[in-house]
Amino acid sequence: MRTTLLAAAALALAALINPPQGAAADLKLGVIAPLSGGGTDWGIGTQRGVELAVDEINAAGGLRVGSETYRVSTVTYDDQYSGQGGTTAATRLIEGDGVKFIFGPLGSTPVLAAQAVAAPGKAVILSSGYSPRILTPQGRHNFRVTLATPEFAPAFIGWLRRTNAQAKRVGIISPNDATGQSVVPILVDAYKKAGFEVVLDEKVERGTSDFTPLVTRMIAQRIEVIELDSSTPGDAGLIVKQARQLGYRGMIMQTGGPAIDEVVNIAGGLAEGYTTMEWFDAGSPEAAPLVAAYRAKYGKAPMNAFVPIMYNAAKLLFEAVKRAGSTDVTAVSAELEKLEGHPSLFGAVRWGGQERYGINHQLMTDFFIAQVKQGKPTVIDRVRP
Amino acid sequence: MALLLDSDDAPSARWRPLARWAAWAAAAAALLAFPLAAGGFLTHTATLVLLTVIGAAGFHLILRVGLVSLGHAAFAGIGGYTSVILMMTFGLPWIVCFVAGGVSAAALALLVGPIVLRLKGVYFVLITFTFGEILRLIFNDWQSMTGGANGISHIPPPWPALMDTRAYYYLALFAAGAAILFCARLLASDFGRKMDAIRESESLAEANGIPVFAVKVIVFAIGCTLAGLQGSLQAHFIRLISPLAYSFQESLNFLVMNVVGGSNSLVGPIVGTVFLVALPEFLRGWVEYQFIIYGVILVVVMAALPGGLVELWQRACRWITSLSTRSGR
Amino acid sequence: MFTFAILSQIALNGITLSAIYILVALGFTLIFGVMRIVNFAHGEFAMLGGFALSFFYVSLGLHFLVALPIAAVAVGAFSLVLERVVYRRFYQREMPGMIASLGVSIALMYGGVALWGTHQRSIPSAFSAVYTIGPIFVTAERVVVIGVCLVSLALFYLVLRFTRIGLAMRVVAEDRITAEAQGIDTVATYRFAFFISTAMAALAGGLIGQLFSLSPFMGLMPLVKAFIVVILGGLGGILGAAIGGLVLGLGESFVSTFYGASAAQFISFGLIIAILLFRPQGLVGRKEG
Amino acid sequence: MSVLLAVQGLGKSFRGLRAVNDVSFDIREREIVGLIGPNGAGKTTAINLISGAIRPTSGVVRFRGADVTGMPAHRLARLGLIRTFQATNVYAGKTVFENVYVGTFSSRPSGFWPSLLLTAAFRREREQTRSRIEALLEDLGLRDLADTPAADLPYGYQKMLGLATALAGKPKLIMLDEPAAGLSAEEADLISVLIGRVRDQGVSVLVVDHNMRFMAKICNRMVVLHHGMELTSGPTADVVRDPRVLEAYLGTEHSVA
Repeated sequence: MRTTLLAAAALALAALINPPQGAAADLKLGVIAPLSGGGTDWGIGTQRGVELAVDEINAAGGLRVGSETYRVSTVTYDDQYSGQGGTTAATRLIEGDGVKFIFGPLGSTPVLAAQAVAAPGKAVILSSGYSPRILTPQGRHNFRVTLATPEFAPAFIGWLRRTNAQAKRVGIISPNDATGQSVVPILVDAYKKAGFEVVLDEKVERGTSDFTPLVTRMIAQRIEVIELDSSTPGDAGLIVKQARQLGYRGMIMQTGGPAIDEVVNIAGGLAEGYTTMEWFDAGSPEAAPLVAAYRAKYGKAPMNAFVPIMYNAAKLLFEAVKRAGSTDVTAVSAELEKLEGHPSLFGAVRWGGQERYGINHQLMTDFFIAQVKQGKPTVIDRVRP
Repeated sequence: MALLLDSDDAPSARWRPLARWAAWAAAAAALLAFPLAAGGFLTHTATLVLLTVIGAAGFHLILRVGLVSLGHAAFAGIGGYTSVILMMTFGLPWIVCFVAGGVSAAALALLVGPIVLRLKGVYFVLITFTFGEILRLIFNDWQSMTGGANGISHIPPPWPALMDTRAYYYLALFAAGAAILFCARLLASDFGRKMDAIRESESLAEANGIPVFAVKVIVFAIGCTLAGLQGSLQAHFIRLISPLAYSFQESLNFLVMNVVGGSNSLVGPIVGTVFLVALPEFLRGWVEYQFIIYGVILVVVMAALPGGLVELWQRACRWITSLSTRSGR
Repeated sequence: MFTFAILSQIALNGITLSAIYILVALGFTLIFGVMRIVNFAHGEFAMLGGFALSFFYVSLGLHFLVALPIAAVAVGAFSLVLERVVYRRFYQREMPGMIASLGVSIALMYGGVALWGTHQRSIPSAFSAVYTIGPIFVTAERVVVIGVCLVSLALFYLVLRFTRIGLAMRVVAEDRITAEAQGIDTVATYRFAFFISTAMAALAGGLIGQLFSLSPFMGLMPLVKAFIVVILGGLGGILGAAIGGLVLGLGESFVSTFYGASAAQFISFGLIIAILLFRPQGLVGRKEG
Repeated sequence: MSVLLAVQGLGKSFRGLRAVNDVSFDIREREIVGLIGPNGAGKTTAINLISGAIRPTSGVVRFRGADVTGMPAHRLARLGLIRTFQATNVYAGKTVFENVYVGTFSSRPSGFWPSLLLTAAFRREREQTRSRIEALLEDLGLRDLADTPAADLPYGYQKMLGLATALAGKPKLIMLDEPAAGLSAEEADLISVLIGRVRDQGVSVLVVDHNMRFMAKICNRMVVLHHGMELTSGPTADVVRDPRVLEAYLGTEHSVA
């Protein structure tokens, strides 16, 4: 009986062999994003951003490459925000679906895992994790399409220095996860360079919901700036609410995000003055067509920052494929590098990162400083890293 | 093979030896030929299944003395981290690291086992849960050694040829086969009978001269060793190790595999693992309902099918036999 | 750091937490004591309580103090369906019951995801006032939380001590066989105990939603706390749950304020292991058998 | 007849409550000794203390001349002291044959590897064990039920099987905790005959039971416990006529009613 069961199991698996790959005129793009668990909203944003760009190019008749016109489609897999999930999803896209271009993942661990699968040269990966290890001189096909902490922290904290000349004592609250652990040293460094003193640096386990002990501690240490780093939107909202309830009067900053809508939702009136960065100003005139397309396709669901970021990344990729005249991974990577100055949703393309990572694969974009004013998120400044 | 699985009560008497050998040969051939027929992704998945089976079999052994360890995944973590750190920091050859992965898990189990095994039932579940979480916190917070929450990436394969998924499949197949044969032999031996006696009644087993505590410690150590070996093989396959993969949810997965497959025989965890990995494939497009279905399956199995899918199969066989004898008349 | 102001603030925070922990743990320990089931889905009933409160309070616009008990009763009533379909099959069978309740937990959690999505949401503050008593900040929210917990604990005690069904629950928990022999309707007793247990969890869930936030995954926290409380206090005891809850709430508040959240976590886990090994009956419990 | 088991000053207290207090008695070879007393007198506790299930707070237990006080039950079983329980005496999921097979472990070499590797010596030894089990089952009239799961047996047969399992361990002394409880008079008689035969084969027996008729028939001597203390002991005929014994039993009967 054991034997028959084993044989049956093996046959069942064999029966799952993937269907034949699509016709030549079909270009499949891969998306890896968290679609279950905590990061789901960001994952859906990533997926939708790519889909909007794909709809747009298909509506225009498809992607012309050399003599051929491709119809573009997407395949999305859930990475559950984990390393193993990243490996499985990337293997599946590359080996199973024959995908050569991948958008996401957006957590540091799954990005590193997906890059390991794609090496050497099996796919271009346009990801958005915060870890500094995502960009290396060897990773010729890895690009980061969001600003990460090393890029925006100095500029954001510089802005804080300019606008708050007296503040000195900083307390950092960060999640004790992959992102928090990689980012905090960078933040501490940036605060020190700007002349602040980092008095407390607290790591919080996932699932914590009572932050009053931490905040009590911050108040007792006469902290003037509470920095929320990469705390999830929900946690950020709770910390803001509990801090204000305990009579904290200083600044609350989040060098990371985006979370402002959730913070207002959770903390209500107590969110006043919470300051964070936005990758994108959805109220600007350039954003209007994208917002309209989003509303048309997805209705009233909130549009988070990953939608414009990944929409923009997909459009950059299409341009590079067009210029390369092929879907060859190496050729497309080379053309992506040469897009410097090309107009995009975020202004003219700027690649950076040479000094920090040894490779110019970091997409540099201006970002916005947003603050809750009279209960509403308001963009108050624009900063260039 | 027949010799390896020798046991007094094997229901195999019905089978003609030839047919039995043929079935074994067919199964072996199917498993060996699998990567040739299947694509890269399926081979990748099959490799993961084979590796998971090793840990699930370890969990099964512990379950067979009536204990549920929610720290099982953490022991896989011990094996994985030990192996990876020895290889990447100290440059030791893989086979040494692999053995060290198993030995470290065994050593920790022998250290902790005599303490935690003083507890039974629900209390054992709680203490292993707590112990597993402490290990996970250590993996997460000891950044200089374990790379913290980011873990360690770019782990080299055991040797360069195993960079290829198909090659790794055969390593996994060999390892899983060896582990399963070992467990099958163990359970069929006198030691296995002692384990079963303990699960049925500890005090009676003790009165019948079975050193209950010692048997439990040994079983716990063997089960954890298998977890450690799985952890090592898996880390070098995924080429990335991070604490998230060793949380108590992963231990729960081992439990679900055993319960769904069947907790009364070694076939259970094998079937359960295949089922749990294959299920999402059948539920594609239902991703958001997948876990709801898991939960319902768990309840249904516990309520109506305590022997798991294996029991379902046995019942089906019996039903077919009864049908054919009836129609034969 | 160890000033009077801070210590009293910590005590206040700790008591709020304790109140919630006790509410959760009492129901958890009641189900174990009466039916011998470790209910892994206990936290999910708290989660359902949070969303039910959100429905009655936010969507229907009922007064908070009206919506809260209605939500708890609604969840309790819903749980009776699960009691009938699932739990009843597993009474007095510890291991199978635990695994089945795990299934219920997973199904409810992801049922919540399918219905409400994964993002954290909040229940707007019903009481936004903040009082300052000397150097301490007291929010009306927390006063209400403590008040609701005290009232429901008192009710629970009265029911258990002075009603027929309360007596029945105590007798069944003590010795089921004798209880049956003496003609106690165990099925009705189980059903009532189950209802009380899940309703208390739902109440706690509502308070957690008000104080903190709501999400389908929020059930894990109350479950883990319930575990710790009953280990501290001994599984199956009422007084134990109260003392365990106080120790955990105050201890957590104190340690994480002075030594950080990670330290609090390590210490509470270490404490559990020590207690399980040296006093498995809990700090106040009696030895079994 | 030499002394097989010597119990001296045995005592156990739970949280200051003395369940067993200063109990002493001997069991000689080929002797059936009854341990009697009203409910709560500490009979089962005494068996638990002697068999190593719980550790005594005071006193000494000597078995075959060696001090075995507090020795774990499985080691005592290997020395030849095997007990049965009031309730669970069979492995419900195993067949009759398998139950008895488990019983043989305490009388066989316990090596881990020979069985795992199925050495020739192990197989030979197992073959002998198998014949021995078949003979035992034959002897007890359980032969035809060898492949029946223990859970499917009628209650009387389960009691019998428990006894068979204990005997398979080749005990020198067997301690039976209420072997006749819940049996019909006819079944009890069967068990008493069996116990007699066991004694005739050279095994000593310590029996605990409420059924005085049953006890009086089989026991050579009796030890009476009351409130954890030894009330009296002596030949069966003397003990059953002792007015203190009668009073102890009746006293509790009244308090129960």
